[in-house]
Amino acid sequence: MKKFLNDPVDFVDEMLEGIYRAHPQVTYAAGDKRCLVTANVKPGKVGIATGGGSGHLPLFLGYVGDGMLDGAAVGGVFQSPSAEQMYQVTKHIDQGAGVLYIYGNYSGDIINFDMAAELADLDGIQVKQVVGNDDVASSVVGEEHKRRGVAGIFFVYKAAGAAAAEGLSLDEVARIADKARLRTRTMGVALSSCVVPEIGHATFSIGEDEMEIGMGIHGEPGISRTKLAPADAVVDEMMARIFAEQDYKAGDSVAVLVNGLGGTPLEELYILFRRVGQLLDERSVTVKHVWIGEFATSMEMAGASISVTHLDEELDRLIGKPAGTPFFQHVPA
Amino acid sequence: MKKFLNDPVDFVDEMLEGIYRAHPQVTYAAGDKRCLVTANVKPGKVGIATGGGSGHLPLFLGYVGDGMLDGAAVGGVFQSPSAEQMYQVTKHIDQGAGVLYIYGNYSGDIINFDMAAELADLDGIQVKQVVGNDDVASSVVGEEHKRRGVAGIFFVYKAAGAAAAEGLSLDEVARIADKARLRTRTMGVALSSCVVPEIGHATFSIGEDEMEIGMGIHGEPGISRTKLAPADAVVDEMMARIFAEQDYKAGDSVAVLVNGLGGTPLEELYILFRRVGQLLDERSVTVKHVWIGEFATSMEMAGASISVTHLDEELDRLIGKPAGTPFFQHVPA
Amino acid sequence: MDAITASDLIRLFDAWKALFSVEREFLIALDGKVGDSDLGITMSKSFAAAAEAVAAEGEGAGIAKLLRTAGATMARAAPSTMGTLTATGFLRASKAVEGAEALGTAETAAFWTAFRDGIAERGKARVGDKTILDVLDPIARTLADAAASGKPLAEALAQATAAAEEALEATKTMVAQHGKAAAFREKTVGLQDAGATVGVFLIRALRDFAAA
Amino acid sequence: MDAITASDLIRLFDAWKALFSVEREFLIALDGKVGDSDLGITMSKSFAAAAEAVAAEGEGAGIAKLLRTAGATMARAAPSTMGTLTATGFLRASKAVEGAEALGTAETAAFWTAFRDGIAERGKARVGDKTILDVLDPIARTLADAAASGKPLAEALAQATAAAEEALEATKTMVAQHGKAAAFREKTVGLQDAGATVGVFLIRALRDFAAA
Ligand SMILES: Nc1ncnc2c1ncn2[C@@H]1O[C@H](COP(=O)(O)OP(=O)(O)O)[C@@H](O)[C@H]1O
Ligand SMILES: Nc1ncnc2c1ncn2[C@@H]1O[C@H](COP(=O)(O)OP(=O)(O)O)[C@@H](O)[C@H]1O
Ligand SMILES: [Mg+2]
Ligand SMILES: [Mg+2]
Ligand SMILES: [Mg+2]
Ligand SMILES: [Mg+2]
Repeated sequence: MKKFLNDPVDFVDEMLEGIYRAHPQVTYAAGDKRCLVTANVKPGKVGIATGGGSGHLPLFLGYVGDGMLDGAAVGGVFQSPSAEQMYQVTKHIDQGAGVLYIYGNYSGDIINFDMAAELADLDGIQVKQVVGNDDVASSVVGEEHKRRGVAGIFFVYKAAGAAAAEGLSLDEVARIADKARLRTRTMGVALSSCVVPEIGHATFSIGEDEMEIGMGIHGEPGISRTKLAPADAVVDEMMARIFAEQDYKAGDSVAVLVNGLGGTPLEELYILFRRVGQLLDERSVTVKHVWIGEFATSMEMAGASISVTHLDEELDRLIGKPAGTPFFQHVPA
Repeated sequence: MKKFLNDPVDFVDEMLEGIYRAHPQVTYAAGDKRCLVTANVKPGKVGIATGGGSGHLPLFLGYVGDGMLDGAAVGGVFQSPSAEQMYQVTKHIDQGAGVLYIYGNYSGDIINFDMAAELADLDGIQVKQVVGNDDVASSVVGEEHKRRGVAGIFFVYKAAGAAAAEGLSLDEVARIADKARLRTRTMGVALSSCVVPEIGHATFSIGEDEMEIGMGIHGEPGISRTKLAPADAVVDEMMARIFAEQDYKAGDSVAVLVNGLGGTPLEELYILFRRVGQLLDERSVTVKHVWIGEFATSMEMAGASISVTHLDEELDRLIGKPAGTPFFQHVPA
Repeated sequence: MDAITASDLIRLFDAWKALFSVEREFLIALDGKVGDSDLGITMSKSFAAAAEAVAAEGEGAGIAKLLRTAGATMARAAPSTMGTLTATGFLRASKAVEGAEALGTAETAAFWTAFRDGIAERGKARVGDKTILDVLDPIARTLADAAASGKPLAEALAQATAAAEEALEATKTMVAQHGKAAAFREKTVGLQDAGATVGVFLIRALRDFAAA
Repeated sequence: MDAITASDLIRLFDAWKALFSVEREFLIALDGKVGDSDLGITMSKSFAAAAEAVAAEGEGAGIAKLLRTAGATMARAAPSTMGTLTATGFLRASKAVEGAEALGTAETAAFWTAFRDGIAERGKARVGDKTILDVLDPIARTLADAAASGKPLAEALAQATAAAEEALEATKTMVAQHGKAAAFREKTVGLQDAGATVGVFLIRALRDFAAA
C-alpha cells in the first residue's frame, strides 16, 4: 500500500483535521468532526445535507458551501456515517425551513438517513430525501431504483443548492433535486483498483491491459471487462449507453461532467471530453455547462466517468448559478 | 500503459482540442493550438507568458486567465515548446506594456525563451524573464541557479498576475515575480513513476514500499530513496529542508501549497497538510493562504510536494487577490 | 430457564459479544465473497459496544431500557447496513416489551416480531430477497405459534432456531436484491446470505443461553 | 572538393539527415543513460525537416539563405535543447558566411566559429561543462588555424574531426553541468556527452562529404 498516512485507523480523522485547518468556511456540529457543516448557515434557508463514506473527495463534504450544501455526515472509508451523525448535521443546519437529504443509493446510507429522518421528525424538523441513482451500468432500464449513485449527484447538488440559495421552499428544492436526478445519467470505466487504508491491498485485481466498463466507485462489478480500447472507442461505448436512456433531440442542451476517479491524469480527461463533445455535436446537442476534473473519486483508482444532465430551462439556469465551497468554485462568466 | 488516449502521437493536440472545446475563455494565436492565449486580452496591461512541456496539468496553461497569466506555449509531453511558439504568444499578448516570461529552470525552456525574447526584441517588444527555481532538492544552497522549477511557480504566477492586473509596470511586475521566486521553496516526494505516452512504460522503477524524496517532476533523481515512512515523518523531513532555507521567525506568515503529483488521492494531501500546519504552529508562523490539490502534476505519478512562500506584506496582499482561470478560481472570503 | 430477566439479558449480550468475536473472520470472509468484507468487523464492534453499554447501565434499568441502550449504542458504533438494521431491531423490540419484567415465550415472540418488522420497515426488503429478513420471518412466526400454543421458552427457541437454519439454507437458492451483494446478481446463487447468517447466529446463541 | 557550393550544401544536409536516421537509436540510448531519451528523435526529426526545407528552397537561394532556412526549420521542428542550440548554430553560421558563393577553408572556419559562439551564447555553457561546446570549440579553433596557414578544406576538416573525436573522449572525465544530465552529477563521469557526440557526428559527416 503506497499511501501517505500514519495509522490507517486515523485516516479519516486526520484528513478531517487537515480540512478544518485549511478551510475556516466549514466547521462541525455536536463536537463530532464527522458532522461537517458550513460555518455560514443562512437564516431561513432550506438546509441541504449529504453524507456517505470517505475516500471520494471532493465528494461528499467538498460540496458544503455557498450555493451548494449546508452539511455532510462523514463516514469511514467507503462506509456510511451513522444515523446519529446525520441527525446532528440535520439539527445544526435546520433553519426552520426544513432539510433536504441528497445522497447516493447505497443500502447502508439509505438505512441510516431514514433513521436520521425519523429522529429529526421527532424534533419537528421536516425532512425530504432525494437519492441519487445515476449509474446506468448498475441496473437495467425499469429497475432504476436499484442503480447506484455516482458522480452525477454533483448536478443534483448544484441545481438544488442554487434553488435553496434562491430561497425556495423545501418542496420546491426537493422537486428540483428530483428533476435533476431523473435527468442525469453516468457511465464509468475503471483501469485500476483503489486500496482501502484499513484493508491495505487492492480491492480487486485487473489485468495490465484491461478496463472494466461500468465498475462502481467502490469496485462494484461492472458490465464488461475487456482489453483497454482507444479513448474514442471507450467514450463511444459509454455515450451510447447514456444516449439510449433519454430522448435527445437536435437543439437540446446538456451539462457534462468528465470526472477522474483519482489516479487518471487531467490530460486524459480532456481527451475523453474531446470525443464527448464530438458526439454531442453530431446530434446537435449543445453543451451548456461542462466540468472536467476530479469530482467524485475512488481513492487512487485510475478511471473516469462521464455524467450528462439533460437540461431544461430551469436546470440550465440553476446549474449556471454561482457557487463557492473550499473544493469547488463556480463563477459564471 | 494504462491511459485513455488514441494515438500517443496525438496526445497533446487532442488534449488541447478538449481544452478549447470546454473553455471559451482561452483561444490560440497564429493558428497554432500550442500557442494558448486568453480570449480576454486586457488593453494596456503587462502581459505574462509561460510555457513548458505538457503532462503537468493544470501547469502551465491552466493558469492563463484573469488575475494570472495571458498566454502559455505548450510543448510535447515533458518537452519544451519552440521559440517560435513562445514568440507568437508574446506577440499576441503584448499590449505595448511589455511581456514577462515566467517559467521553470530547465535548459530546453531557457534556450527557447531566450530565443523568443530575441525575436520579440526585434519587434520592439520589451521582454523580461523570471525563471522559477524553487525545488530545494535539486541543488545545494549557494547553487540555487541550478535548481529546477516545480510547483512553487504557482505563487510566482499568482503574485505577478495580481500585480499586472493592478496595472503595474513591467519592471514592477518583474520585481514582484522575482521576490515571490526568491521567497518560495518546494520539496517533493514521489511514490510511483509516470508514463510518457510516446514512450509507453514507466520513466523509472521504484519498489512497492519505497519513496524518493526530492524527485523531480519528470522523474529526475532525488535526494534519498528509502522505505515509505509514516506521513508525519515524511512531512517532518520535507519541512526541515524548507525551514533550513529561510529565516522563519515567530509571527512571520506564509502561503502553503500542498500539491498532488497526479496519482495521490486528495485525502492524503490533507493528511500531509495537517502535519505542515502543526509544524508551522510550533514555530508560531501563520498560514495566511493555503491551497491543497493538484497544481503541478507529473501525469499519473503518485507523490506530493509542499511549497512554502515566506510572505511579506506585498506578497500577502497580491497572493490574496481574486483570480479566475478555467482551471483555478480564487474568490477571496 | 423459563424467562429471561434483565440480569440475564446483560449476560446474553455478553454471549453475543463473545460469539461475534469468535465468528469475526468467518463473517469477514463470507461478506467478502459478494460484498465489502466489513460484516465481521461491524458485528463484533457493535455487539462489543452494546454489551459494555448494557453492563454499564445495569439490570436496574429494566429490560426495555436495556434494549433501547443496546440499539442506540449499536447505531453509533457501526453504521453499516447490518449494524443499523440490528440497532433498529433492538430499538423496536424495546418498545414491544415495554414494561415486561422478564421475557417468557410470549414476550420473546413479541420481541422477535418487532425486531423483524423494524428491520423490514427500515430496509424495505421482502421475504425472498436474500437478506436477514429471510431468517427473521420464520423466527418470528415460529415463536408466535409457540406462544399461541403455550410452549415453554427453551422449546420455542429450539424450534425457531431450527426454522432459521432451514431458512438460511434456503437463501442459497436466492438472488440478492439488496445491498452490495445485489451488484453480483446471479453470482450470489449458491452462497448463503451473510446477513441471514447473522440472524441464525443470534437465535442460536439465544437458544443455547436459554437452555443453559 | 575544395569548397562547398550551395548545391553541395543541399546534399550535405541530405547526408546529415541520413546520418541521424541511422544513429537515431544509438542517440536515444545514449541520452537515455542520464537524460530523457529524446536526442535521437529530435536530431533525426530536425535534420530531416531541414534537409527537405533546403531542397525545397533550391541552390539559387545561396548558401547564407539556405543555412538560415535550415536553422529556422530546425527551431520549429524540434524545440529540445539540442534542437534549438543547433538551430541557433546554423542561424549564426548563416550570418557569418553572408555573401559567400562557396565555403572554402576560411569560410568553413568562420561557419564553425559562429556556430560555436551562437551555441555558447544561447546555452551559457563553458568549455569543460560536458556539452556539445566541448567539441565545437576544438573544431572552430582547428579550422581557424588551418585557415590561417592556408590548408585545403579536406585536410582542415580531417584535422578538425580528429580534434573533435579527442575532445569527445575527454568529455568522459567531466561532470555534466547543464541540462537533464546535470541532475545525475557524478554519475555522468565515465559517459561521453550525448550533445558532444552529435557535434562529432556533424563534423565527421562533413569531412567525409568534402573528401568524396
Ligand atoms: N435493505 C435490506 N434489508 C434487509 N437486509 C439487508 C438489506 N440490505 C442488505 N441487507 C443485509 O445486509 C447484509 C450485508 O450487511 P453489511 O455487510 O452490513 O452491508 P454493507 O457492507 O453493504 O453496509 C446482507 O447480507 C443482507 O442480509
Ligand atoms: N546549456 C547548454 N549549452 C550547451 N549544450 C547544452 C546545454 N544544455 C545541454 N546541452 C547539450 O544538450 C545535450 C542534451 O540535449 P537534449 O537531449 O536535446 O536535451 P533535453 O532533452 O534536456 O532538452 C547534452 O548532452 C549537452 O551536450
Ligand atoms: Mg488524483
Ligand atoms: Mg489525478
Ligand atoms: Mg458488508
Ligand atoms: Mg534529451
